[in-house]
Order: sequence, then structure tokens, then C-alpha cells
Amino acid sequence: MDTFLLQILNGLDKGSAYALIALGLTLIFGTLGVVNFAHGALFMIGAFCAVTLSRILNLSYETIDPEKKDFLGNPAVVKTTYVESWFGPEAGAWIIDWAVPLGILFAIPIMLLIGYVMERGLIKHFYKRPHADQILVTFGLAIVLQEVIKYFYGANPIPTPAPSAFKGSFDFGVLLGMDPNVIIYPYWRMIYFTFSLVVIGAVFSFLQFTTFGMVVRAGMADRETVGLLGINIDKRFTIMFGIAAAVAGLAGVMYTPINSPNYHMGMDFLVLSFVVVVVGGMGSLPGAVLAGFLLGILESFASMNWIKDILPGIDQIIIYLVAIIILLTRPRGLMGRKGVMEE
Amino acid sequence: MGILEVKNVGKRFGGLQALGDVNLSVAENTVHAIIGPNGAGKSTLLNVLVGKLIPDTGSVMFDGQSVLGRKPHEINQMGISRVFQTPEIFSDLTVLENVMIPCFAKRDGAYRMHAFETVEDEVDIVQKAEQMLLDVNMQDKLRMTASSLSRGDKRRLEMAMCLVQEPRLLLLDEPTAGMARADTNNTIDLLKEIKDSRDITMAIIEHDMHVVFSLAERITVLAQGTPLVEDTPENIKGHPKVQEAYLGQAHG
Amino acid sequence: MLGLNQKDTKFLLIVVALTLLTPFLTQPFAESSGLAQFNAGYPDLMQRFAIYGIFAIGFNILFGLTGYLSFGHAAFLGVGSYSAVWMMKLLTTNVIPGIILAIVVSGLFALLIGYVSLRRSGIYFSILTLALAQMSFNLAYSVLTPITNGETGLQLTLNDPRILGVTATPDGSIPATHLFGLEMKSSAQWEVFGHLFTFNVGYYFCAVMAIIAFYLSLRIFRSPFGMMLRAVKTNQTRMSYTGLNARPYTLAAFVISGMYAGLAGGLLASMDPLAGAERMQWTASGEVVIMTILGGAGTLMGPVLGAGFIKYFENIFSKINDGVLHGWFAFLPDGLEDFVVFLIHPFVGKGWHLTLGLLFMLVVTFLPGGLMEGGNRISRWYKNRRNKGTDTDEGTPHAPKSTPHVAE
Amino acid sequence: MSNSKLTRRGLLKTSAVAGAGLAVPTIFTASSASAFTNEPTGSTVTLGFNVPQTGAYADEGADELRAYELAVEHLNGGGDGGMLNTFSSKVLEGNGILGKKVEFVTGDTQTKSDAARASAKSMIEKDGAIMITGGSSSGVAIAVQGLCQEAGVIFMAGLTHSNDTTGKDKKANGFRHFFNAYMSAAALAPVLEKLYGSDRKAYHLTADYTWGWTQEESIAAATEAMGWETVNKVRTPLASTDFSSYISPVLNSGADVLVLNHYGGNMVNSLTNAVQFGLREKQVNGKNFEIVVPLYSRLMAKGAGANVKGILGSTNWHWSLQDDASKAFVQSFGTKYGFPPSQAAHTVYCQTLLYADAAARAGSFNPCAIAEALEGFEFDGLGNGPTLYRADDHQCFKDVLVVRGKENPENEFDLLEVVEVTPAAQVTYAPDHPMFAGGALGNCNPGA
Repeated sequence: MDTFLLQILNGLDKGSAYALIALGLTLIFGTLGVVNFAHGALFMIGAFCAVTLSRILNLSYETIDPEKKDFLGNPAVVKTTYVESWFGPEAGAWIIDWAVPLGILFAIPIMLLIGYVMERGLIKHFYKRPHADQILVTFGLAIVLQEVIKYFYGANPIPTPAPSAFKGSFDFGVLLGMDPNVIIYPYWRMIYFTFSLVVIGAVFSFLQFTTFGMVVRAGMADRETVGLLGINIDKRFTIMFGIAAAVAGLAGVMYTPINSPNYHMGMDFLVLSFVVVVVGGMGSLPGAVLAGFLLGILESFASMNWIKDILPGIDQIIIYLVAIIILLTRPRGLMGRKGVMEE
Repeated sequence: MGILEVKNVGKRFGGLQALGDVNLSVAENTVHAIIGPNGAGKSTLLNVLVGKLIPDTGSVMFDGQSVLGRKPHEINQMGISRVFQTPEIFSDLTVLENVMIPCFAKRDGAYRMHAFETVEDEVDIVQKAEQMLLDVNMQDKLRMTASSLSRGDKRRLEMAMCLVQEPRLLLLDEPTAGMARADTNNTIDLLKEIKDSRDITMAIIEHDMHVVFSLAERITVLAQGTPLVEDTPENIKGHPKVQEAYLGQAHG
Repeated sequence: MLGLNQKDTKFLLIVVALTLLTPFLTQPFAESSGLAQFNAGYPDLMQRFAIYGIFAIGFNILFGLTGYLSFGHAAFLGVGSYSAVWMMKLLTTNVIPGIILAIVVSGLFALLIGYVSLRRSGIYFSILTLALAQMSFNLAYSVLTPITNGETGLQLTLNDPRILGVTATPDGSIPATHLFGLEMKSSAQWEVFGHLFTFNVGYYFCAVMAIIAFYLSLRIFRSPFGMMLRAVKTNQTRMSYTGLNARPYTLAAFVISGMYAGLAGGLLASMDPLAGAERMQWTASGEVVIMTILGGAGTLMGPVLGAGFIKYFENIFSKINDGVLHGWFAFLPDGLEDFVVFLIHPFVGKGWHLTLGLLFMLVVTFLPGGLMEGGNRISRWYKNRRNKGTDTDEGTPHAPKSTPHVAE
Repeated sequence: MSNSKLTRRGLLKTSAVAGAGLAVPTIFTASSASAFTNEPTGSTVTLGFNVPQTGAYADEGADELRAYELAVEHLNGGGDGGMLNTFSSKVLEGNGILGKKVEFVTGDTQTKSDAARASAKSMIEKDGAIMITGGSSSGVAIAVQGLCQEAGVIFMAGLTHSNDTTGKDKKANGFRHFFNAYMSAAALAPVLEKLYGSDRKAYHLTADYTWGWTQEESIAAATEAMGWETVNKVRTPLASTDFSSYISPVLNSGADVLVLNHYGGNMVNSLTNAVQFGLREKQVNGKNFEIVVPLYSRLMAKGAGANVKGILGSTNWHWSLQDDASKAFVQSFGTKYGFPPSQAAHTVYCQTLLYADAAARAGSFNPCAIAEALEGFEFDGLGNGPTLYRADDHQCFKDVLVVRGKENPENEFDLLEVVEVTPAAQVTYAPDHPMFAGGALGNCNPGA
């Protein structure tokens, strides 16, 4: 029982990242009809926004301290960050410590801009092209983006810790009257889960309750009619692309303390998030979110020891296995519409 | 006993009775039109005939064999061809290839792995296809890519693709929908020519009365999923029920 | 000849000539010249040109003709390699049994995967193939290690039985792969005017296989079967209302292209008896997609060109490092030299992926027909320029688009 | 960077000049031209450095490449000579190898067996490399070692830690300076016992591929021998990025030590996750919960950041060692590149020197002569104390470092501190040890 609870927690947490990425992917597909293989790269760029901000905050001037020695025995160079010298050591240290949450503010404009540029500069030209072409050009873009990041940040993962206030973990088991240490969960992961719910809620209510969202939803259902009504749907779609990019980016920013970001983390998530989208049903936003959490939980269950004893290697393939089964039994995914993407 | 016998066919979509108790008999070598106002169930009926939909009740027999539960390609192999509202052709292929494919289907069945022959060596089929295209006056467009044809030519090509299989029953789904008057007349001429030149049964679903009355030998009027009347064009013209159905539709 | 019309015969002969002359064509620079590093005429790379050419030709039969985009084709390459290596471990290091088994096993595997995944089309098909192939890769890397030797890859050892061959040569090493005694790794070299040409048995074996593969693909393209596959791509509705069952056609195309991949895998193992699991990874499947598109999907020569292009990039372009760049731009003033090298640096050497990504984007955006279309456009432009003023342009308004798929 | 003139085939250097004016082409087969593969006939000798330049280990590969360039510089008499000055064998004179200037070519392994073999082949076939060295994973090392055996060149392994490299997959043409999983375990066990006691329950998380398994086997055997109990061994998929579902059950399993048999990105993530779950602050069975990472590298420590603090592991070498050789190497590397070398850089530098030295002592580039010179070679002054290149399996036996993530780093490179230097005798095993059984060196192959 307790292990199940624990794995459901894990699954929800894993699922948060899947759901956020798949949500953006579906948003792009639903509004623009474009299959975006560069979406994982957007997630990765979001993560590197946090890295960049943390580097900016750590910009420092150098003074030579003759007392200390560096590794070669020369007088050591001591670095003091500008932030600390401006705001005082304590406030400065606090700002640096909170680099990841601050990264959200930093990432939103950047991701919106990247999304805008991507849509206007590239994706726009592919609306009328076959899906295969869209897959290919965005696949190329994904390679380019990750190589650019690698050029500037290297291949090694870069540690980007959460603020020290969120270190450690919370004991759920005690809350439920179990022994200590049975169900513990890190604070930051709980924050990530909550954050993803907030973002998902924000996107849904935005689509549900604003005029802008209504037009976009109408456009998702029937693009031509909305166009005939004299509404400039293209402009709105561009904004939607920006929003989708921002959702992926935010997912990336907040993910950095969970795993140190590296340049290929986008590709690691890409295949997975496509499986999520397809399982959810191409073009269905609730489907994407549902499938994200569902696959997260299934993946966590598959890593349980007794299941692995029965089916060795099941955790290696569970995601793919589920995708195959769902596609064969429910061809449009859990909540997909008919006739999407089958040209 | 007609070549196509529809008996007691009914089909529901959720709460909507799309077809209720349809009976229809199409006699061999006639042109039979099925008309009716929008939403009368014409398209549903057609989809039942080609195996795309399976009715809840009733039977559809073609030449003594049931077509129900068969896949579209199997029904075609029985001798039923279909013309669509918007021409369905192989737009990336040449006109000649478009017509050769049905020839192969007719000769070799639903599947044959003829991977090592060359197309050019299939002299019989090339000749047959060329002859067909000559019949529909497209002999000068053999090498054109189908997508670059005019709309009228696409319709002709689709007809040619169906006719070259020498089907025993040709189903036409609003063949003149969306056409200009001149094109419509051309199509009527083409169909007349076909009707006169070969032994073929045609079932036309149409709501352009001009087309129907120029071609059909018998007409079934469908309203709200059930056949209202079945008679010759002359009798249908003045039939009160028909007028009621159409006028009722027009009034609201 | 060989059941081909005159034009195709000529085409085939040109391909044969190009293939046989590869050791010369890939070695255009004298050994002592500074450009010698752009030579590609060494056995391993030439073999790869031929082998990946076969792989791409096969992939093109599926993707180029039917339009089904498989993202899992590398699995068949991997299965082919494993089968061939096992044959060399158990039976003999003669390559023939290995290659036959590779083709058979990957064909069966393709039948299985194709049967499952062809139940869906569009991106659903792509994801199914991707998922099935990734499953194969993950399992091969971990729990199937007894069969695949996991991370290291399946290799020949001195303990293998090799019941029809020898376990070890008299001098105590693993026997080399051979074709009835003709060792794959043996080469003759010819040195003339400072050029060094290498004629490798393995390469010529691959070349013959590639020519056969190409010939078969040419026949398929020109056959009624090929026409049906193109019909599948264009309009499946009309296909079924014409009395044709699309599924067996696509399945046959899938299996054929799987067998091509198996042949390629078997040849890889024959040239170098190791089968690594990475061969099956989805990025490897992505590579053959890129090859085919880059060269021109649906054309006969395109995929081969694409394969050659990518393998050249991977093996030659990736070796240009800063030292080489400085050598090239040494004639520039020092500051400028450094600046130029600084500008180029991210795109060459280990940055070759970046260049490849950019190039691929450009091709997909501006040249949807790939390099072949680029070539055609240039030659058409050239012809038009020559014909300017004379009205004997044979390109009537109808003709140019006539047969895009069978354009060589 | 003048020493990277990449392309010439040694063999042709002279013959091309001689034959340039002749219109008569000459045909010869590869075998008739020389006594062994790629015999250098000109004034230079080409070495092939095969390291990951793309993919997840690219940074490690880049560090190896720096060390190779440094080694080549030192061999050719440039720079300050580095460890050439401290090396116990003094036959190298800074005039290249056997008087031939050392040149090198590089290849990209992409950390894939396939790609690594392709790049090695290209260096052998196209560039005429006489020796291949490098790699940063065991799969690649074993695959390339097999290739070199068949091609008839020497392979000097880079970073490869699996027992199999000099165990069941050992080859006559292949040599490893780096330590292995067994040695890690043998070095760690006593320290673990000293620090954490002999009554502990260990939980293994293991990367699900060959290297992970050999390390798990080695560590489990060594810790069980001193009284620890192994609670569970769980395999994690290579592609995992989030290890939460594997780590969260650990606390409740009764284990009080977590052993992470991971490397590279896997290790960075699993350790980060483990620390995130607060394992290190927990008390189990009345003891502090501990985490052990048997194979450490500085780049991984850097990737995991503050999470490595206080975590024990082993490494082949560390820049903070204070012997003359290590100091000389750090000085020369640090001066050139501005930061201290990693253990990967160290091992490949040593391997290059050892190869050059063996060639010099053998007086030949013939792989068989070089292999003979390396077999049973005892040396010192390369930073690991007295070392033996054992003839039976071509494995180096030397001291192993047990290290710990430093609590208060003084600078950005100061991530690990050496806890103990386990003497070579303690990590030596019999050549027929069961963990290394099942393979044979075979005969040396000079190719051609």
C-alpha cells in the first residue's frame, strides 16, 4: 500500500513534466496543425534560461588575494559577485540562491520571443506542407538548438540547485499515521507538481474564459470558418505558439533543480512527450494532461521491484508498450478526435 | 429481381434515425436515381451500399450476394464502382497511370505482388487504358499529372477509372455537385454516352433535378430516411408527395 | 537489357560505373596536397557509402513510394547485424550465410512490426514504429545481453564454435570475414602521380550488393507494384474503391525495405564483425530519414546521394579542427585569420552536427525534393539559359511535372 | 597548433616524392609493403586519439584530447616536459618516438561502439595511425580493442572501468592503465568498514548494462566479505533521467547505505535525486544513512554540484596528489589550459607516454615488440606510485584513491578530497579471478 502511494507520488511528479511538455505540444498542434519536433528543445532552452540567469547573477569582478593560493600555487583570484556588492552580502546571496524561481520571470519574455521568432520565421512557412515536412524541419531545428546550447554551455550537466529553503523532504507517511521515512517526498518536487497544476489551470482557464481563448478554441475546431468571420486568427495563433513555447520553457526552468540540465535533455524528453501526446489523442488538451500523469504513474509502477521480478526489463519499455497498446486498441488515443493526422 | 436489392435497411446514429426501413430494387441496365432533400439519408444509403457503413437491420444483396460486412475493395471486386462528389483520383500520378491501376485491380484482384514486371510490358493493360481515355476524349493528356487537370477533366478521369473496370453497377454520388451549368451539361452528355454505349447499371444520388430528369429511367424519392415513392421520371414530376417533401423542406 | 528500357539501362550502367570507380572518385586529391584530408577513398568509408546507400534505398521504397514515415527502421539494421554476427560465431566467417540469415531474420522481424504498426497511418504509424524500435533497442542494451552482448556489442571471440569454419587461425587470432577465402579486409593499392587508390575486397563486395539492391529497387519503381505503392501514397480512398487492398501492398513494401535494412546490417557485420545496440536507437533511424530526405525521397538516386553525403560529413568534415582552419587561412593577416577561424569554428569539426542540422532545415524548407531537386533545378536553369531566344523549349506546360516520382 | 597536420600517410611521405616524377604507376598490396600495419617509413609517426567529441561525454573527451596534445608536445620536446621528467624510464629524449616526430589524428567515438570503431578504422586506414587510444566508456573501449586486435595495431585504453576490458574481453594488442571495478571495490571496502562499520545494509542501484553489472558484482562481493548485507540490487534503465521512483523506496527497505553504480549523466542525476530525497539526513537502523558512488570523476562531481559533499567513492588519480609526478603534470596541464586535469586526462597522458616509452625500449613500432616491452613493465613517476603492467592480462596494478566530496571547496576545481591511498597490493587479484574469467589474450597481431 505504502509503496503504491509512494509510486503514485513519483508518477504525479514525473507526469508533471510530461504533461507540461505535452500540453504545449498539443497547443501547437491543435492551433497551428504543426507537429513540432523542436518542442523538447524549447524545454531544454527553458532550463538553460535558469542556468543563464544563475550565471548572470554570479557575474563577478576579480580581486587577487595574495594570502590564498590557487591549484598551481599562484596567488588566488577571488571572485565577488556584483549582486553581492550591490545588495550587500546577505541579500545578494539570497538573490543568487533564488536563481531558479527568479528564472521564471527571466524565461517568460525570452520564451515568448523565441516562440514568436520561431513561428514567424520558420513554422509559418510550413502550415500548408505535409506533416512529414513539419516533423523534419523541426527535427532539424531541434538539432541546431541543442548544438548551439552545447557550444556555449558544454556537454556536461550543470548543477542548478533549488533555493536552500526548499531543500529536504516532507514526510507524508507521518501525516497519514505511518512510521516515519515510509513516504517522504522532496519539497521541490511537490512545488514542481503544484507549479505544473497552476500552469495547466492557467492555460485552460485562459482558453475557457477569455475572448481570445474562445477564438482560439473555435479556430482549433474550424480554422477556415473563423477566418471567414474576419478574425485575424493567424496573429492569435502566433501568440499561442509563444504561449506554448513559454509553457515548455517554464517546465524546463523549474525542472533544473530536479536534474542538472544538459544540452540533450530536450531529445530525452522529445520521444516521450510525443508518446504522451499520441496516447492522449492528437489535438486534445485534456488528453495530453491526462496521458502525461497516467504515463508518469505507470512508469513509476513499472520500476517497482516485484513487478520487475515478474517482468524483467519492463521499466525499460513500459512507456512504449503502453503507447503501442493504446494506439492499437484506441487508435485516436484516449481523447483524440477522428481523422487527425492520418492523411 | 433487380441486380441490387435493398431490403428493410435501417440505420441509427445515436438518437437519429438516419435510415428507416429502406427497400429498393435497381434493375439491371437501367439508370436509377435516388433523390431527396438534404438530410433525407441519401449519403447514408450510399455508404451502406459500398460497405463503409453496416446497417442495423435489413440486407443489401448485389447479384444474389450480400454486400454487408465486406470491405470497400471487396465490394468493388464484386463489380460495383463509385464516383465521388469531389473526384477521388491519384493526383500525383499521370492520367494514364490513373486508368491503368483499375485495370490491374480488375485483372489481378485486390493484391498481387507484381514487383518485377515493368509497367510498360503490360501491353494489354496500357492499350485498354489508352482506349478508355480515348473514349472520354482525354487521349491528349495521357502523360499529364492528374493534379494539374481541370475540375471537369478530373471528373472525366474518375469516370474513366470506374468504367474501365466494366462495373456492373456504377454508383454516382452527386456527380455534378458544385459544377457550373456548362460542366454539368458536359457531364450529363458523358453519362448519356456511357449509358448508350455499354451495358451498365447506374445508381445516381443527386439533387439537381435537371440531371436526374435528363438521365434517370427510374427514380426513388427519399425523405427522412424512408423511400417516399419509386416511379418513372414522368410520374415523379407531378407527384404530390414529392412536391410536398421538397416544398416542405423549402418552407422550413 | 535486364528487362529495363533503354533509358533505365543507361541509368543503371552509369550507377554501375560510378560504384566501381568510387575508389578513384573519392580520392581526388594527391596524398601530399593540403586537400588530401578531403579524400574519402579508404575502405571503411567506401564500404559505408555502399552499405548506407543500400539502407537508404530500402527505406525509400517504403517512405518514398508509400509515404509511410517509419521512425524505427534502424531496428532492422540492428537485427540484421546481430543475425550475421551470430552466424559468424556459430557457423563460419564466410559472409554469405550471415548475410542470408540477416535478410531472412530482419524480413521476419519487419513482417511482425509492419503487421502491427501498419494498422495505423500518419503520425500514429510513425510513433508505433518508433516505440517498437526503441523497445528493441532498450531490451538489446540491457536484458537481452545474453543474445546481444549489450553495451559492448556482439563480437567474435576465440571461443566461438564456428562449426563449418575455424575457431581460431593457426596464429591464434580470430579468423577474418571472407567470401570463400577472399578476405574482406584485404586490399590492393595503386599509386600514381602521388595519388593513392585503394581497392578493397570488402568494398567491392558491398558495391556488387549495392548494385543489385539498386537494380531491384529500379525494377520495383518501374513495376505495377511500384505504381500501386505510389497510389497508396496519393489516395488510399480511391485505392480501396478501385478494388485494391492497400494493406498487403504497404506491408510488402515495409518488409522489402526491412530486408534491405537487414542486408545493410549484415554487410556492416561482414565488413566489421561487431553488432552494437546503438545501431538500433531512434537517432539511427532518424539518420536514414535525414539521408533519404536530404537526397530526395521518392527518387532513385537521391537516397544514395544523401547517404554518401551524411557519411562523408560524419567521417571527413568532422575532422576539420582549428589547426586545419588556421592552415587554410594562414594567408590572412593574423587578427583576421583568428577572427575567420573563430567564425567558422562552431560549424566544423565536432560542430558538424550543427552544420548538418542547418543544412537539413534549408533543404526541407527550400528544396523539398532534396539534393536531386537541387540538381534538376540547376540543370533546368542551365538548359533554359542555353535555350534562351529559341522557342524550341520541349517543356510544354504539361510536361514538366509529368512523373516526379520516377525522376532519376 | 602546428602538430596536427592530419592527413598524411607516413608510408607515402617518401615514396610519393620519389615517385612523383615517374609516369609508371606502381601497384602493390597492403601486405607486401610493410612488416606490420601502418609501419611508419617517413620522419613522423601518427597516433590516433579516439575520444567522444559529441554526445554526453563530449566534455570528458575534450579533456582527454587536451592531455593527448600535451603528451604529444612533451614527446616532441616542447613545453616543460611534464611527467617525462619524473617518469622512471628515461629512454624518451623529447625527440619524438625513435627519432620520429609524433603527429596525431583525432576521431569522434560519439560514445557508441559502432561509431568508435568507424572512427578508429578511418584513422588506421586513412591516416595511417600506428596506435589507437582513448574512449570514455567500457563498451567503446572493448569494441575498439577488438578492432585493433584484428587490424594489428596497439590499443591503449582510455577511461574504461569495466572488469571485462582486461577480463573476459582482454586482447593481446590492448592495454589498460585505468583501474577497474574490482579494484574500486577492493579499495573502497576497507574504508567503508572503517567509516561506516561492518554492520551495514546496502541497497544497489545499477545502470542496466555491462559495466554497471560488473561494478555491482564487485562492490557487492567486497562489502559482503566484510560483513555487510546486500538488501537489494535494482537495475535502472540507461535512458532514465529521473530516478525518483527507484530512490524513494530505498529508505523503507531497511537499507542504510545506497550504492550508486552509475556513471556520467546517470550518476549526476541519481545522486542529485538521492540527495533531494533527503536520504543523507535520515537515520536508519540507528545509523546515519550513507551514499556511495564507487566510480567518481571530477566532471561528474562538477555536474552534481553540492550534492557530492561527503559522498565516498574511488578514482584513478586526482590532481590534488602531492607527489612530484602529479605536481609536475598538474603544473604543466594547468599552465597550458588554466585548470587542473581530470583523471581521464591523466590516464590518457600516461598511456601515451607508456606507449612511446615501450616503442623506444623495444626499438620498433611493431605492435608485437611494443606489447612485449609493455608486458610485465614496472615503472614509477606517473602519479600513481610504483606500477606494474601485468603480462597476464595487460592491466596496470597501482594504488587506488578513495575520495570524498569536499565539504568546503576552496575553488571551483576543489571538489574531491583524497581520503585514503589504497596500496597496489591490496587491490591486486589473481589473473584467473572468477570475475575476470572467460577470455584469453590470444596472440599479438602485427597486422599486414
